[in-house]
Amino acid sequence: MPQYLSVHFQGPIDQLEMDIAFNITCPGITGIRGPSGCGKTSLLRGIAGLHHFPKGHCRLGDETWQDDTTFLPPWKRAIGYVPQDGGLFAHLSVEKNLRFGMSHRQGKDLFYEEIVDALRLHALLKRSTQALSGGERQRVAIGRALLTQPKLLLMDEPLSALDVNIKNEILVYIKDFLTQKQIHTLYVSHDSEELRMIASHILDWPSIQHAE
Amino acid sequence: MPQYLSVHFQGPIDQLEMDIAFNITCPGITGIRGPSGCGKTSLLRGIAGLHHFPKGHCRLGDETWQDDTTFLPPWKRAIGYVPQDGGLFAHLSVEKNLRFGMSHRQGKDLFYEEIVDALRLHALLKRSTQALSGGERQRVAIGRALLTQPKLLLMDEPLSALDVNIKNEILVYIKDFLTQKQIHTLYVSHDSEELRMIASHILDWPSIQHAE
Amino acid sequence: MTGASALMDPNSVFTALRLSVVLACVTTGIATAIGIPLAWWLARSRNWWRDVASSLITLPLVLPPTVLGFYLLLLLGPSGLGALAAHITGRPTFAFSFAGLTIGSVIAALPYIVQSTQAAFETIGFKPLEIAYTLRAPPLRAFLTVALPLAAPGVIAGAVIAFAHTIGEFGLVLMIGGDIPGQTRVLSIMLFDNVETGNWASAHAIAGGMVAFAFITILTLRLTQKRLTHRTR
Amino acid sequence: MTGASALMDPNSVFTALRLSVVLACVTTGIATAIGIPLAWWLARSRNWWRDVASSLITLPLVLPPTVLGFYLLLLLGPSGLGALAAHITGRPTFAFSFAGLTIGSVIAALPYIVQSTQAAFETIGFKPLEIAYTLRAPPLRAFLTVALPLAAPGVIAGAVIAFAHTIGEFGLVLMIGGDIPGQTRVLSIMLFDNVETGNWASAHAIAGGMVAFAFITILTLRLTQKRLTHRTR
Amino acid sequence: EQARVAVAANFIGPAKELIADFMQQTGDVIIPSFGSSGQFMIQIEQGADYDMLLSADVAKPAKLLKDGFGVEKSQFTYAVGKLVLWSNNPAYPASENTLRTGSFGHLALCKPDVAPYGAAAVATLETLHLAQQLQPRIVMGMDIAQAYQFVQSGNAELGFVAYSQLHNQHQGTVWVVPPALYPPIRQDVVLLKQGAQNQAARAFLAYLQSTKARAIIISYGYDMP
Ligand SMILES: Nc1ncnc2c1ncn2[C@@H]1O[C@H](COP(=O)(O)OP(=O)(O)OP(=O)(O)O)[C@@H](O)[C@H]1O
Ligand SMILES: Nc1ncnc2c1ncn2[C@@H]1O[C@H](COP(=O)(O)OP(=O)(O)OP(=O)(O)O)[C@@H](O)[C@H]1O
Ligand SMILES: [Mg+2]
Ligand SMILES: [Mg+2]
Repeated sequence: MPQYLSVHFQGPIDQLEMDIAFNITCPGITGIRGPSGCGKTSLLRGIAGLHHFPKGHCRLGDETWQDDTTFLPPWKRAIGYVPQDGGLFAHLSVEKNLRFGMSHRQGKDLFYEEIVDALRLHALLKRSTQALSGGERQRVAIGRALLTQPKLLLMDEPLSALDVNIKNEILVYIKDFLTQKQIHTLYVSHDSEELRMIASHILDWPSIQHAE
Repeated sequence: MPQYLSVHFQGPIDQLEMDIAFNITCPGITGIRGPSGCGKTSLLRGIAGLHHFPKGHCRLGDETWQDDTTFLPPWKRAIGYVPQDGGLFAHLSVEKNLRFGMSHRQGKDLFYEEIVDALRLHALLKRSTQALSGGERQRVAIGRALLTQPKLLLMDEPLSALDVNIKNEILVYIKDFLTQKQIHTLYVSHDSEELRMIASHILDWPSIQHAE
Repeated sequence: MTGASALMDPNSVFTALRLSVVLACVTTGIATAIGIPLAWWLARSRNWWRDVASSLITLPLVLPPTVLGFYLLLLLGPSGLGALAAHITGRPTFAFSFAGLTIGSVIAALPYIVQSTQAAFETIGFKPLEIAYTLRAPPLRAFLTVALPLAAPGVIAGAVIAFAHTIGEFGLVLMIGGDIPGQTRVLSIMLFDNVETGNWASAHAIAGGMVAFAFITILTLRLTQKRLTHRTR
Repeated sequence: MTGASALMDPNSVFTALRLSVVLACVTTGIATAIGIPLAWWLARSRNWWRDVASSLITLPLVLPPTVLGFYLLLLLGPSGLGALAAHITGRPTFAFSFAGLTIGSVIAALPYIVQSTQAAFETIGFKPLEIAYTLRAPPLRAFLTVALPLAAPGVIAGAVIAFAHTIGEFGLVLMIGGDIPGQTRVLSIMLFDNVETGNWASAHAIAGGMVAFAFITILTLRLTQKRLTHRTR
Repeated sequence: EQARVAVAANFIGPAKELIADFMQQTGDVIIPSFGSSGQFMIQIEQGADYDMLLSADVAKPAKLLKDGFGVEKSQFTYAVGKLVLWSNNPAYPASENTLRTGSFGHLALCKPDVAPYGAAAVATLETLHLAQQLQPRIVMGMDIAQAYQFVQSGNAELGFVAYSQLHNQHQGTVWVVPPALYPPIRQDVVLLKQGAQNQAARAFLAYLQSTKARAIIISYGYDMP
């Protein structure tokens, strides 16, 4: 039986009135694109539980994260989130940032080495996050989210600051990793090429906006 | 007589030893590209006067900003800087951010209206910068830098968070503006398409690295 | 008098020094333990009544220590918590004991910690916490591993003020403590005696010692904090 | 006694209230004006000797107010700045005047402002300033328009503490000021007189008034700060 | 003319009445400052321009004279304090007997090295041979006002305070300690160099010895020499 990610959010963000709904089969990598300021980040924040849209629901498989009576706080949702600005902790080293979301169940450290390698983070591990380059920050943020082994991964323009070569390598690695671990992913990007490479299907913003 | 932007920086950034030199005629729009973490942002910071490379020089036309005996502080250099993360002031509204670098000489307000229009910032003017979307932040940062009417504009991946449509419009506008005002520009980007559209010539990182 | 017996003699400077150090450390510790969650709660939202609460907490600062001391005597004595005290200690008051002294000092030190810490929490904002939540850190863990370390400069500033102030507190301490040698006679009281009686040689020596001790403690605190929260730009 | 004459009578509560308010405002103002640049300078780098300087500035907190008052008397009097005082005022000391009182209060209040403000500057870091520089703001303008507003919560916290503390200061004020009606007899001293004579009705009234006044001031400060630095998340 | 008078804190009440009466009689102005005698000593040595000190003891005016701050022969006793044992707790009536049983929790007094009433209280306990036994129960305030507050607030069952503190209140029980048990608490006044030529100060000094003034002082619970 196929599982679904079913989302419907309705309500205002400041002056902007949002009304979005979609229903997609899991697992898979769903690309999302839309014009600047249309609400992509807000959508991901809603799914992560960082923003509470007053109406709507959010379900992943048989788990309900939000409906009229439920609102699961973010730390109880099995998500990984790569925010648009990386959101690295300024007071922790790169390594401690990476390990922050890892639970200490066995076997996890396996992925740690692998992911550090794939994202080329070895040389950075002891560094403070304050002085990283833009691309380095993004790679740390991706690694940190992958290491939480989420059921649903939310990526908000995660590779926008990387050059083509490393971007392509990482795209391939991530795609394999997500497919293998059956982690469903929402992938926001403005780069069609990038979306074409990683996404199994693409949601264009107008298509998920509710008709008025 | 043609003018030159002549840069030579040598010295360490933490463990990374940098040694870059180039010489380009002004005005024009120079694209810069290179792999993640190679030192593009550091180069721009060096030119802006935010980082002091122990050896080298930096000259624009007949002005010397740095050489063995001189180091002009950033506020005395006629630059505009669009940092990679936008660098908006959290305590000021969008409008106050835009006006921060404007001197109050006459005639400036002309450009203000024009730039606000071109960057589609009208609806945001009264907003706090804390809640802007990624693309909105970038547009404000660009507008703020343009409004200082610099002689040299340093742009660090300024449009990476914008969708193709608005990006192209803005690219065209910026290119016109810079050409007309004869503002020389260093434009860092990972997007070849973008560089092709705006840059009059492109510096690839290896080509500006000094041979050892 | 040998060193050892001087340490045991309840009238000696050493005993007073030990009491001062213990009082300042315990007070700073408790006030920090109470003040941090309080400051957190106050910084979490912008309701006007939180501003009211924050201002109320500051008010003990406004009263001269001897006056605050009198109100605390009423609070700690038979007309206040005395019944509780009788239950615990067999005496109808918390005053004139180290415990009572500590309660009073904590109330006096709390405003410093709360003000400074609340400001630090307000400065760092919500964002780092949200990230911690998405990494499955529940609020307590997010608070301890993210908000608190980021706010460290403000917390330490508050603790330094509270510590230094408690070392030098005298009016309140005398009032609640009753100057009992070996129990509540701290260094500042001894210093006061020497100043009032014009015993300048001792006064300078004690004052010098207090200042030197406080200097070393505060410097250590600051350097530790720097080490802990060290960031290359 | 009519309202107007009560205001003028050097012995009245109103005079003392006025002096307290003026002293607290002037002290907070001067201490903030000195403390902010000092805190800025201290926060700007990580040299160990800045930590030493920062710890040294805190030391006045460690001394009991009367003792600090004594040392300040020495500083202000014939053996210290007295010659200067004689030159300016014709008396051999700055003490026992409103000016002397203000000097003392500022020294006592400075540590609060410096600690809290320094922590705020350390928390916001360099980045916003660098951006201001690239927008052609020279250091002073960058400081005033960027660093200071971003550090506002910490600065306000320091000012609130300094203000409240100065209102309630009594040991220092009595020692340096000498309880001169209409010049240095502030509200806290009047409160002390009433407590000394067991005049509790007046004492409670004055204490209540002080607390109410301070509450209103602090709340106003906080709300103003909120307004000024209001940010939607 | 006007004069500035430093007044020991235990004498605030009578001082206010005396000054009011004096000013009405003479038209001179007396400006009082209240504080502890020790603090006044420090201030006078540091150049405070008080014309006269109404001290709480004999030693400090004497020392000021010796050190050249006072006017020779101007020192005299303006009041003699009366020490009382006071209880605000019916279970422990103030009496020598209660002191001897030692069943109470705390006995309040003020610091003997700082305040004359404290020294008198300690002397009393020594005369009664109770000093050793009651040592653990003694709590000390900075001055008589704090000793009084210890008892008033109920935290101490008994306390040695000044009779003058009780003259207009009728709570609790009082045992006036027989003067034989402690050396007299003489409070001396001294004219300071600053006020040597001040007519108002001199007049006030004379007034302090007048019958009217003595009556006022006695009405506040002091003895006269
Ligand atoms: N907390 C908030 N308060 C007010 N307005 C907000 C808030 N968060 C977002 N907005 C506004 O809502 C709109 C959608 O923002 P959002 O960040 O979701 O856009 P986006 O699709 O991610 O855009 P971009 O591609 O530029 O990142 C924007 O106009 C933004 O300014
Ligand atoms: N202040 C600093 N201290 C230590 N290392 C630094 C500092 N600033 C930059 N670096 C390091 O120097 C290298 C170059 O950084 P820079 O930000 O210039 O790269 P970049 O070319 O802009 O990369 P990107 O395209 O990812 O933004 C990186 O490895 C970075 O981590
Ligand atoms: Mg976005
Ligand atoms: Mg960069």
